[in-house]
Amino acid sequence: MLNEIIFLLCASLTLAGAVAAMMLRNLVHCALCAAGAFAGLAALYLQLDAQFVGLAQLLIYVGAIAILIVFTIMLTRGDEVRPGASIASPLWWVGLPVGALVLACLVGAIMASPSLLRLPAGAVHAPVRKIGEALMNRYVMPLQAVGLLLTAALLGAVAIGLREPRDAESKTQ
Amino acid sequence: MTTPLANYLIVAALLFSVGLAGALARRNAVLVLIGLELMLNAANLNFIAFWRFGPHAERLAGLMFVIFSIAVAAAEVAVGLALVIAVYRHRRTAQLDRLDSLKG
Amino acid sequence: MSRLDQIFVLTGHWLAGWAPAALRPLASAVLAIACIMAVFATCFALTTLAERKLLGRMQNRFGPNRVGPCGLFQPVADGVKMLIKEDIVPFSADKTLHFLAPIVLTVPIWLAFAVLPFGRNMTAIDLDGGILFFFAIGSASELAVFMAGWSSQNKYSVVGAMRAIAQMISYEVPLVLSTVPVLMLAGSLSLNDIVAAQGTYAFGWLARWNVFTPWGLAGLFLFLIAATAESNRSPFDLPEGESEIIAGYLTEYSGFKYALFFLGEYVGLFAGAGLGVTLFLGGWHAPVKGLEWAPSWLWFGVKFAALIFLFIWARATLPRLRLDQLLNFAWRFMVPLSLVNLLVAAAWYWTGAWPFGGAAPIRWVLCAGLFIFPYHWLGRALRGPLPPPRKYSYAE
Amino acid sequence: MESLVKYVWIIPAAPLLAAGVGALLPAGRRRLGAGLAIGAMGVSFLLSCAAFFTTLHPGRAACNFRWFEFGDTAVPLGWVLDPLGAIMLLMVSLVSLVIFVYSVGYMAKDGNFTRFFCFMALFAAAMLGLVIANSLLLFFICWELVGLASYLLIGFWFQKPSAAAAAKKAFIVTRIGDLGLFLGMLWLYARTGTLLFYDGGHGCLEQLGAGGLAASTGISLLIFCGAVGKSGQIPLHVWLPDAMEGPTPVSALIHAATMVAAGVFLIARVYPLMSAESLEVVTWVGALTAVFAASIAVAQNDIKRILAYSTISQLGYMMMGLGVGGVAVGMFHLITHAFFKALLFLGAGSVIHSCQDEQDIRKMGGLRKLMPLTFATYAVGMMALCGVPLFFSGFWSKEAILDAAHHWRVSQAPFYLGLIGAFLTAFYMTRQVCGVFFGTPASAESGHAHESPPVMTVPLAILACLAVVAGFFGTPAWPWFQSYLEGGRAALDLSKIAAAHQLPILLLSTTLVFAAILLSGWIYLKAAARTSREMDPLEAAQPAVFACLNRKFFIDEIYDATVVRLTAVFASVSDWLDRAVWGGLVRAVSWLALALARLDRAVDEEVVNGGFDACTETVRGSGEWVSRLQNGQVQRYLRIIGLAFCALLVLLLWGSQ
Repeated sequence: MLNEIIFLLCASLTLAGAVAAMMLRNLVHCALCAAGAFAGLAALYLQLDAQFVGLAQLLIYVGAIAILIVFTIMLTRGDEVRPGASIASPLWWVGLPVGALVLACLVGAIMASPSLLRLPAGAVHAPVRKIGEALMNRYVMPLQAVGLLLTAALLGAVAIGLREPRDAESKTQ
Repeated sequence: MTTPLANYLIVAALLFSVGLAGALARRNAVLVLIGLELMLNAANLNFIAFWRFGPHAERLAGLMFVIFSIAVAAAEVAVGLALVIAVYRHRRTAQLDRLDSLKG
Repeated sequence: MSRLDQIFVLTGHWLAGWAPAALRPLASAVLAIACIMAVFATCFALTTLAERKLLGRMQNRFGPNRVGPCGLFQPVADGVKMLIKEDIVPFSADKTLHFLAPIVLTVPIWLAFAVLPFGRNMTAIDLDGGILFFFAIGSASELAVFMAGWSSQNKYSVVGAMRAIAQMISYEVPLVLSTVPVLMLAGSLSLNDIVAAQGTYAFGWLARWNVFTPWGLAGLFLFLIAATAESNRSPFDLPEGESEIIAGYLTEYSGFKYALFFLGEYVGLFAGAGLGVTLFLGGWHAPVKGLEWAPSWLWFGVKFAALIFLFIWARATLPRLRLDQLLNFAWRFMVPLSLVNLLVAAAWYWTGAWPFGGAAPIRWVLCAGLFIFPYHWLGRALRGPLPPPRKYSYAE
Repeated sequence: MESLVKYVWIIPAAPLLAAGVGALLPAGRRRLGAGLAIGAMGVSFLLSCAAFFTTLHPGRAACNFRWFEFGDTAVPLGWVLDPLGAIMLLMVSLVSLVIFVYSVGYMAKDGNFTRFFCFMALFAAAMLGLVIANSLLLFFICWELVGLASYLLIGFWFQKPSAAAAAKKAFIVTRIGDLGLFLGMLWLYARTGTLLFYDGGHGCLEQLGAGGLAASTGISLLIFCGAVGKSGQIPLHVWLPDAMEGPTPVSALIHAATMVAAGVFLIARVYPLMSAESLEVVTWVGALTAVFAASIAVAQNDIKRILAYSTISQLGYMMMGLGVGGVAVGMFHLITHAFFKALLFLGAGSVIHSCQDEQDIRKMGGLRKLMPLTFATYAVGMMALCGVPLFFSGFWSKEAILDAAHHWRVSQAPFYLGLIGAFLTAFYMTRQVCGVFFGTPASAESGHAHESPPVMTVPLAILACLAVVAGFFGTPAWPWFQSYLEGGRAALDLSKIAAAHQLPILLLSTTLVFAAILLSGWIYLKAAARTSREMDPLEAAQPAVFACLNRKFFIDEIYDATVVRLTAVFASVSDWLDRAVWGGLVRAVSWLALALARLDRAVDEEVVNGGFDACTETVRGSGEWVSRLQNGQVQRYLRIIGLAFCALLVLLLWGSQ
């Protein structure tokens, strides 16, 4: 009973945050609502006994990605709401049916799935130590690859974000 | 509300659809990116749910997938947002429908 | 276990015993929350007073000494003043966010105390990934700062918020990295385990606190610097630098909301100090053998107070940094140095397996050297070339 | 010996490396260039000494390796260390080293000093490689490298047209002989299946034990062609006097240590291949060359040309020695000749150097007092060449040849030819010495001559010592050299000199030599006061003969009139054939091809291009249509992906049922 109430709370927080993030006019509000959705997801993970992942989700999505998004919005002047300007893309009315269609397909697939009858397999314990051991043994190659990827992404982001010197010169003239 | 697993899966499906619809309907590149993130998170929620309700929870496969997925998403967002900023610097706009030139 | 040591634990059990059996976990949780909030709110009040008095002493003047004996009721007076002030919300402000920001800032910071062990058996939630929880919760404060600054729709506020976020993001990296050696050597993310790992004695008398190792000492200082920056305290208080941007993201706040921000700032500092005590100073353990008779929470409190004093002292001593200096310091000095510290810890762990006698001094010198040389080089690189001699064009 | 043989390759490799590095040096690095070459040569010399001492114990060691293979055929190369090679190594490296040092003084004022030492080092490297070669193929490679280096060095002063022509002549003439060598090599390979000399019983020289080679006369004569070209035997001797156009150290190197010795060494190396018939040919060619060149030398006036003809003549002696007496006899004369001929050339260089590049002996004179050291060493070389008895090496080596010729069963004629040659040799050398060193200076240049610097005279002194000492290793009383080459042990036995069959020949040749010296001295000392415009006494006596000799029996003119003319005629006939017949044929073919091409073009443009154009139009049209999908609106892509996802899901879930 308690579990279900918590689930309902978290799920509605997540979905409400997501819907608001996609619908609000002000981009900053959107980003903050998205952060709320991410936090709700983290709560869902925690409720699913995935403590490490939940905390990591909180740390990365709320602590880093949301902040990055906010920064980008500020840098691209997305926070200035121009009255009368459309926030939707030109063919936005096509997007909604596509989303609805995908939802219908997904729900249909979920409902048709035989795995729905599964029940939670008792108490699942995933201590950090076990996750660490798995990362260092079985998943060590993906871990290295992810490290490399993150380094590359860091360098790439810096390289893209750097102002080109030629650009800067033409600005000063 | 049929079974617990279905609840999570349907929440994930809803999240995915909302993300997709938003990514399709909004003009701003940053918001499209947020929509993509929501879709990614929906997938992550699926992984966690299947891990929790799966028969081999002690193998941690679903958890691991999500951990790597989060790391990859962080990289993706960093690069994606850097691209948005770079494009904005060039074109003075982050509206996707105005960024349809296929030549630099 | 002496009664005195466990007095809070036993009292808590006794009090929760009054509740019906079904609600007993909830009752003990509420009790813990109430205790923590009460204790640290009091701490907050006392610290503001202590800080002002200490600052006064250090600046060769008296601190507040008008209200009550020795000015002891000054915080009460301040609190009353704050509460009865008019709550002004700017006309163009984003009302919702302006309202939410102090809440979003304060709540997670209080949550962070949930995993700190204040004494033997005195942890509200013994989380498996306690330190991860601590940092995950703490990351919400950046969003809160942004909300506060942006919702005020004031240029100074936005600039202050952006400064604060840049600073907090930058210093979060060395903050986390400086804790990694501890986790690595303790082999756990749980703060209880980390404290337990520091509970034995070397040479039969000296506690094995992490601070008594080269990497621990370096790590403590890295941690303290990063924690100071995280909590936007002097000398890293540019986001609120009143001579430049009025009060930064706090400019448009007044009354109770301002008090909440003020509270959040101090409580965040307490959380940082508590984590520092736990990670590096042995938590609630006594420093030398033979002092265990004193209750564990008292040891925690003493160390905690010492760290708070250190923060106040730094505030009184050091001048404010410039923004570029601040960021350079984070990325070009703190981050590399904390990575080096990781290596030093690895070396310490590795040399711990040396079988021969007399290895301990060699180990110490080796690890200290491993840290000191990069420290020297990075420091010199950070300083850069000296500026040219100043030219006075009109003075002569 | 087994341990050392692995490192023998360093002996040629060191100067080769020096040459390679020297080629890259800027022209200004004179000291470095010379030091590099001399240092490398010193290394080679020391290693050669080591190699020589290991061969004092009789034996032979070869080191072969596979160079490359095509199909089933592997081409092995290798090097060998045996007494024959070791003594050559010692001689070549020593003489080269001395000449290198001498060159530092002689070439001091030349602008291309560095390049000179680079070429010299290459020359020495090629010769050393040739000496250690254990494969006729490697031998041939080095042989050609020697030819190349000689071409470069003879034409070193290529600004002079005569030098360029001489270099070309040397290259082409020796190439005629090389053709024979190459054919012989191929024939040998066809017969024996290997070009290795020694290969543990399978080498081409070792297969002869079982009955000999059927075609060895043909093969050996072809190989001898190469030796004729390289060693300047009749009729391919014409390049050698012209090679005097190079700097004098080059002449010394060519005439003493390296190039011309290569031919003699080749015959010595493949001696087991030589049949009795071909040895007869070798003998006759050698004997004729000896007399022929000596007689020309009598009437020459250029100090270096006289020496050049003397070299040809002495090479004839060596060939004769190989033919009548075997390897030891010929090689002994080769070694002794190397020392005193190097000495004579370097001495002549010293003279030329101090007389401002004057080479005509008629314009010299009286240098005995001005250049005492040069005179003394030159006199030693001259007496060694003449064969003055007992104390000079040339005497002993020439005696060995004459003795062997006397006992030749086929004919006594070579013996008498040899005697005539000895007489002529003594005569022209005395004539030269009288003209250069005695009398009074005949020109201003020779009057102001001065002694050369020590860097030139010290090598002269070293060579003079060697020219004396080398002879004692092969006297009849102590035939160490012969036994060394044949793997025996020599004993000192003074009585052998006085043995009945030796003594008359000894006395006869001694008498002839002294008679020639006295006669020549009498003629030319009397005429030493003459000026350069006066005629030679011999010319006054026999103008026709002298002119004939002076013009080298008109050999060059004969070649010009016959071979060269014939070649020119043949070339013009070929030219006409080429233009008229083949050219016409080719033009006809080209017309045909052009017509076909026109036809092809028509087909191409109308049929193929038309078809392709239609195809590409279609492709482009469809491409344009498809590209409308990709318009840069990323959200459109996402939309399509979403729809495709739905379709896939539907297909996967319900399509299979």
